[in-house]
Amino acid sequence: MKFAILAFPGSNCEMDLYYAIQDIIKEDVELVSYKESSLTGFDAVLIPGGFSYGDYLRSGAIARFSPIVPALQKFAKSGKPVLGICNGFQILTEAGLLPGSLQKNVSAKFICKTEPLVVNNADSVFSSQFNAGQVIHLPIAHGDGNYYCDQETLRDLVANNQIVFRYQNNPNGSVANIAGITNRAGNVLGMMPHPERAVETVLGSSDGIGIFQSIVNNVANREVVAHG
Amino acid sequence: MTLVKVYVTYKRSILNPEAQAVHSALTRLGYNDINDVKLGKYFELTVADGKSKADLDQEINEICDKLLANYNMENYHYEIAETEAAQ
Amino acid sequence: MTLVKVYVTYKRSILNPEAQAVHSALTRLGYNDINDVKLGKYFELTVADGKSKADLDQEINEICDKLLANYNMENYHYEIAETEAAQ
Amino acid sequence: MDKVIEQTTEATPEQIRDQKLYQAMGLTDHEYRLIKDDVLHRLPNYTEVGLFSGMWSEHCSYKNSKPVLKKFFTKGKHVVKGPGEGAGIIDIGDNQGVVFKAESHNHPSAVEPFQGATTGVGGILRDIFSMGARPIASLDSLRFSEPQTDQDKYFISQIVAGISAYGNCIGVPTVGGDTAFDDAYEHNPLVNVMCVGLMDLDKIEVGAAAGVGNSIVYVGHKTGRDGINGASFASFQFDSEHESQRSAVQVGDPFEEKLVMEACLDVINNHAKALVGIQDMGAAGLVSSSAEMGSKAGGNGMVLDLDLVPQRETGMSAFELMLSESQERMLLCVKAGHEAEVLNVFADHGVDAVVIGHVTEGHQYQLRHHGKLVADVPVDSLASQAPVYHRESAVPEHLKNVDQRQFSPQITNPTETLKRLLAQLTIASKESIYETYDTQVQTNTVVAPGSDAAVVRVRHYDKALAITTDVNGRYLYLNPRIGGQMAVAEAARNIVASGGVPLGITDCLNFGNPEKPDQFYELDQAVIGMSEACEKFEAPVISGNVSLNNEYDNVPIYPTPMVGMVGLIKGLKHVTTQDFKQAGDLVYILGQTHDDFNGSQIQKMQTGKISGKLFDFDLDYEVHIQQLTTQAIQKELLNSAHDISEGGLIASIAESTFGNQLGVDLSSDLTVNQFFSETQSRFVVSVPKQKQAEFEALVGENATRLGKVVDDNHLFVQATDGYFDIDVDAARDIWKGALACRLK
Ligand SMILES: Nc1ncnc2c1ncn2[C@@H]1O[C@H](COP(=O)(O)OP(=O)(O)O)[C@@H](O)[C@H]1O
Ligand SMILES: [Mg+2]
Repeated sequence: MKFAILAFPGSNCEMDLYYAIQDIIKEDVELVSYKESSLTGFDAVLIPGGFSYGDYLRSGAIARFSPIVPALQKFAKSGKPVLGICNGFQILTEAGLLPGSLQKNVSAKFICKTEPLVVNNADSVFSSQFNAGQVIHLPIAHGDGNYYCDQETLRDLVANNQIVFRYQNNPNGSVANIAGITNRAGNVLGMMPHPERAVETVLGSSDGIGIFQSIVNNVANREVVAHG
Repeated sequence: MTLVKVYVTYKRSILNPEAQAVHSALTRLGYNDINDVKLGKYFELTVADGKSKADLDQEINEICDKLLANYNMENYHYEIAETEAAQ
Repeated sequence: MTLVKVYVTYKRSILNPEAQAVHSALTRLGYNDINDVKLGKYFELTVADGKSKADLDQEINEICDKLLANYNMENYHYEIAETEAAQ
Repeated sequence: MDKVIEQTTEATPEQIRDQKLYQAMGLTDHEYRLIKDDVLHRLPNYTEVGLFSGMWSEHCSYKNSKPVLKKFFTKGKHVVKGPGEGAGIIDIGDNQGVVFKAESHNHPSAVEPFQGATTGVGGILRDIFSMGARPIASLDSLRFSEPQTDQDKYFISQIVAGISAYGNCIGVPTVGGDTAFDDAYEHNPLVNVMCVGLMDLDKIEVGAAAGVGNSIVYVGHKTGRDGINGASFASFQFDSEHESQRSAVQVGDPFEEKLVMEACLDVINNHAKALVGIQDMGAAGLVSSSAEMGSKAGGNGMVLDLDLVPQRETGMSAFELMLSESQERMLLCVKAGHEAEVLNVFADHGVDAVVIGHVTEGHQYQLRHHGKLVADVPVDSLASQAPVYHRESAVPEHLKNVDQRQFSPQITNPTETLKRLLAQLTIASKESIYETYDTQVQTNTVVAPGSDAAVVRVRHYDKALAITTDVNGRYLYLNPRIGGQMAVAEAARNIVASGGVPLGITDCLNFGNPEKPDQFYELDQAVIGMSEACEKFEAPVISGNVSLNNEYDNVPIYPTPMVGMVGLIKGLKHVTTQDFKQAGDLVYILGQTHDDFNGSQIQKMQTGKISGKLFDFDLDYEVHIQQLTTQAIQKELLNSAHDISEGGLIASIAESTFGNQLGVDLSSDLTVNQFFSETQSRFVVSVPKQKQAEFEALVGENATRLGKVVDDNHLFVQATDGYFDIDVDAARDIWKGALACRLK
């Protein structure tokens, strides 16, 4: 299968993702510039962390007007997996592909450390490698990771099992300890923690592999279904 | 030139950590009569002349909806000053 | 309660990357008639009643000088609304 | 010679001479006379005086420190580029070079902490990528007074926030640093930043502008009136009367820097044939970068048309354009005919780039503005021919008639004293600072802050870099030469404890006023001491930075030459951390312990100051102990290693228990007091039981077994005249909470 990694001006985790997919997951992967307008030929799209457009105004607010975004919206609509990590999550909410928004951490400071997460939904395209209730460890590194949505939206998220990861010790003030959510269809995931930073034990954790591997397995299954 | 002043503020239900930080700093500094602090953004847009009022209103609303404010969390309002105001 | 609206803006010679980013985003979006964007902070302070106008002025100026505005880089001005204004 | 036409709005050359206006720009009478009589043989105009004031400032010319810097040990078989370029380079094999340099931003940060810190980080990053290297790690070395007031706390939090904002945004991990608190830094905090880059050795770039007809290209942010003449400002001292000496604040824009960095690396890597030279615009902005590039090339001149310089503000004068320190700008020399190729690369990255001049025949540095020639000076007179001063040196009063005896701590309850020690801000965990830094972006950070040196692996190779910053100003205050040796030794000890072998150092020489003989003495002696140590460790100085005039109301800071050291770890399996790893491991102290208390944390804690003659230090013994440690690590005999520095043996033992919730049960023939001694040349190590014989055979008499690691989460240490007895959790809470609590 083939992953696309979108790169916006100011993205800074695109190469980390690239190496994670190429060296550890060992699948095809290509960087796709924000200037492009097509995502044909890709099976999954990853939106990396960083500070697109400096995160000026609001995180992700400016990036979502990039030429690639209409193609991303089309890709998401087609049901193929889209994973936005950190700034990628922020871009997805600003682009309206995920509900809610991410505001400043309650501490009003940037936080970088490894956090325990509970896998709340182990049936998603992104988490099928895990068991429900399993605790995994992933690094966070963000200033605006405090997930907010109104009560109604939260009820929907719960009812549709859209909350994939929750923090065990909420580090940033997110409602309902949310660390990662999908859209209603389940094929778009936004998460603040960085799985690509946790794919080698030498760097502290390899729990992130499960997320990428889940995508790979689900894409493979889809193909079997499609061709079978 | 027309000067448009846009105010973007958080919705009432949103706890804004930065405003809270300012509020508690003020309290620590001894300003105990400050009961509440809200913090928002203040834009001054200088717009070329030549648009009707209705067109300008439409443009500003569009700009706010699309970019300047996030409708999940923020409200906005604006004022149009006839001439370019001095700073 | 008295509502005080404080506007903090960058001094003329100070670079404001955030305002620049907003300006170029607007241009990219096709709003070519926006000639300039300034971006500052907008505070609403709710102050307990009971101070004279002069005392209130002094307090607000103090707060701005100490905390809300950075006198190396920013200017501020404020308005005092008599009653608590609705948002 | 072309006629030099004066600017009407500015002071005339005669006014400058008669009213000595050059003094306000930082030039002395002597320097003005040099310019007038020896260099130009006429009166310099306003713009020209400005050029000289910027270029002849200490910051750009090193006029006071050059003779001292000559004393540094700079050679080594792996040195590819030593001091002189943007940054130095060391060969680490596989056609790879490690590039590093440090920079001080003390004065800008004192005026405007957040922006002072951001622009410090931005500046050092440009030094690294202008060499053709990709920045892979940053470190920050901070010195503050003990925070008392809200103002102090705000100041510290703003510095940290500035470093965090810039580094996190641009995507370079801040992997380490050091932070110490002492009232010696009350009016003069130190903000030093170091950056490390990695490059292919066949892609080295130099900051030279050669070849008549080649173009000078301006890249990055537009020029505004920010930090006009900041270089000479940085070289001024502060005092209470001149506190308002403030030029327009420079604002850092990490987003722009990220674009500029990616674009420059693209040009360097993919358009090498088009590029002649590249340099960042740092102190003294456009004049410094262009004149240095011109002078370095040798044999040519340069003409710049200032009307072509991108400008953020209107009506800027030539003086302002040349001396502005607007950030995120670079200067390139591009081969004639290749301009479009290079400009296209920048356009593609969304970065402004324009041709503003070219290399000329002859040796003149000429500026045109509004169609007129506004400056015309020999290019070398600005750069390589700046004056050099050999300052007078005299032993400071405080080093005369010092008490020769060592301080003796008064300890009745060792555990209580340990608790107090762990809460001293200089000893306490710096987690509340470094958890606001992205320490992991680029996914190479093997050891993040919290151990000794940081460790960053070299992707796709079985090797890593160990990186640290260190210096204890207290030791230098008591003895600048020995203290200078110790600063380098401590840095090396951190590298070695992490599994590395020192490659080289960079430095920031933070000192007082060089025109005062007693303060110059400290600078001179410190450099001699550092150099002696560098030679012993075979760790040459490859780059550095000087920050003088760190004094307030005539009181200087402690002499504080920050040492930034990089070491090589050959094989990731040798990466070692300070945390004890498993119960049953044997705990040893490597190196001898003496009654060494003058200048120590315990002396400061118990008496409120430091005093007396600094204790002795033997560099050869230090090297010996470090080599033994390296051998033990390379033979895979150690499960942990932690150097002993501030706070002494007991602090190191306690810190080693914190990471993995393990305790220790130890006893020793040292006194309780000696557990707080700061004798150099020591490590706390833990050795798996089955390696005991091999380890003891290797180290012999040099190590003493203290006991073992236990899993009951309790620290117990028996000394000859008392014992330490505390729950590891309780000790760790004190140590972890102290700084966050004091900054609240
Ligand atoms: N300002 C800082 N920024 C980043 N890391 C820091 C800072 N200050 C201290 N640290 C980290 O905290 C740990 C302990 O620092 P320090 O006490 O200086 O160690 P040592 O005494 O062994 O040199 C190190 O990992 C160091 O990198
Ligand atoms: Mg150490």
